[in-house]
Amino acid sequence: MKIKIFDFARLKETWKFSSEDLELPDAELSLLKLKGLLAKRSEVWQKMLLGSLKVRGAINHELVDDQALIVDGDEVAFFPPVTGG
Amino acid sequence: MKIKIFDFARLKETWKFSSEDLELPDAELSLLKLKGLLAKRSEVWQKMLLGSLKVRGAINHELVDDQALIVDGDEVAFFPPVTGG
Amino acid sequence: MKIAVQSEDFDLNFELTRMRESRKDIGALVSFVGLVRDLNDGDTVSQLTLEHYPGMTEKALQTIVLDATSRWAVLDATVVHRVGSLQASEQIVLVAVASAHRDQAFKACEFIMDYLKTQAPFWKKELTASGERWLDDKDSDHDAQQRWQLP
Amino acid sequence: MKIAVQSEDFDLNFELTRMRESRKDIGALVSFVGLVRDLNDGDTVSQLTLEHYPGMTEKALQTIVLDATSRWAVLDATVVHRVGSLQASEQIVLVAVASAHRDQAFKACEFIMDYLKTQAPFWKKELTASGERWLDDKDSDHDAQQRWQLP
Repeated sequence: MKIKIFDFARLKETWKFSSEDLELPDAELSLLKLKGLLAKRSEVWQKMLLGSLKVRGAINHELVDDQALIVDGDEVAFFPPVTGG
Repeated sequence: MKIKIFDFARLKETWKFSSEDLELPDAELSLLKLKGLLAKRSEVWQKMLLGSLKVRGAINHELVDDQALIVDGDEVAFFPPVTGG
Repeated sequence: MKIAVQSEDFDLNFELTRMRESRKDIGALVSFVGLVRDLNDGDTVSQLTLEHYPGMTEKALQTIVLDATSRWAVLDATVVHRVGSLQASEQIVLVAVASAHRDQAFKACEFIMDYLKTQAPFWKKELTASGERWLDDKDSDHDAQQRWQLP
Repeated sequence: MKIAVQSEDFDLNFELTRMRESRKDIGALVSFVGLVRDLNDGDTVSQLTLEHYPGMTEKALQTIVLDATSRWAVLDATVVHRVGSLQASEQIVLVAVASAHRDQAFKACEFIMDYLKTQAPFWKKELTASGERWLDDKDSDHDAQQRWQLP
């Protein structure tokens, strides 16, 4: 499946990209599993995704939890807890 | 003692005056007793002061209850429950 | 702190700008504007007349605002209440509260409105197709005020 | 209902006038304006930068406003949130709610702010004398949101 990843705020600054196209062998994947895959890229990725930041995830513009399933064509986003207002 | 009486809203329209100077033999008087005195003036006064309207009283611009004491020089006001805002 | 009872209309932007002027510690501005509704108790209202008790009104409003200031971290507050004859959709009252934090500003603003409704000497008379009528006080307003009472 | 995410400043009077236009059933207008404070966590803030997630932000705000509308008698609501770089005392966010009655307008307005704080994808970065820092979310904001949850 092909998905698109977005990231914001601290993650974007640390990873130095704001969006990425990703092709994966799986037909579907939980958000938690995707985090695990990306965390393997480097220590920087691991620290941001699985560290103390409490990264939140969204699929197609909806906040979701770690069990949410990602399928082909989805837009996945990772970001720190929100601080607007 | 000499006091000044003000009235507002429904009371003012019914009694057809908005302020009155009053001279009383007493040195002090509770608000309830003053209501009783004024109620003797006529049926109209009695109905407004002791009827179902729940008249509120103020002495020198402070909301008070029936037990509050009126002394010489006081400004006493009678009015219906307030409905501003 | 500004308390005003006036027949002229007020300007919300003007009041808020004045409150913000020359200070940078305000994080939250909550404001309430009360308007004349064209419908009340099922009848069309063509005019609302507001009477008040000059002298006592300002004092009552000041007491209410000072109470709010003693209970929440209020940086500044403004209350403007109109009197006289108003038409449907005209502005009646403005309560604006400035604070560093939003919860304080929301609470203080709602508190001032709830107390104003039951403690400040204003009276409303409506003009409808069937004539003039003085408004009665509402149980819901007394309930709203009661819930702020400290144990 | 109006939802806007923009870098330009907003005008409260303009937004409220638009909401009041051509209707006379509004009795209460409650508005919240959030401002940049010059002091946060003990440090002087010279600039605040707001980032957001375009597309998701508007959707999240819309969901929050519709939730409020389903819980209270909201006649109209406006949310404007700025993004980009802001200086101390500049306006960040506006939430305005129109209702027939004040308690409904107060509740809906505070609800929208509390949910916006924890659910809408905005992030703040402060510039202080010691450099830039991303702000962390606050427990008090999560608590504020939690209290609205229905049993």
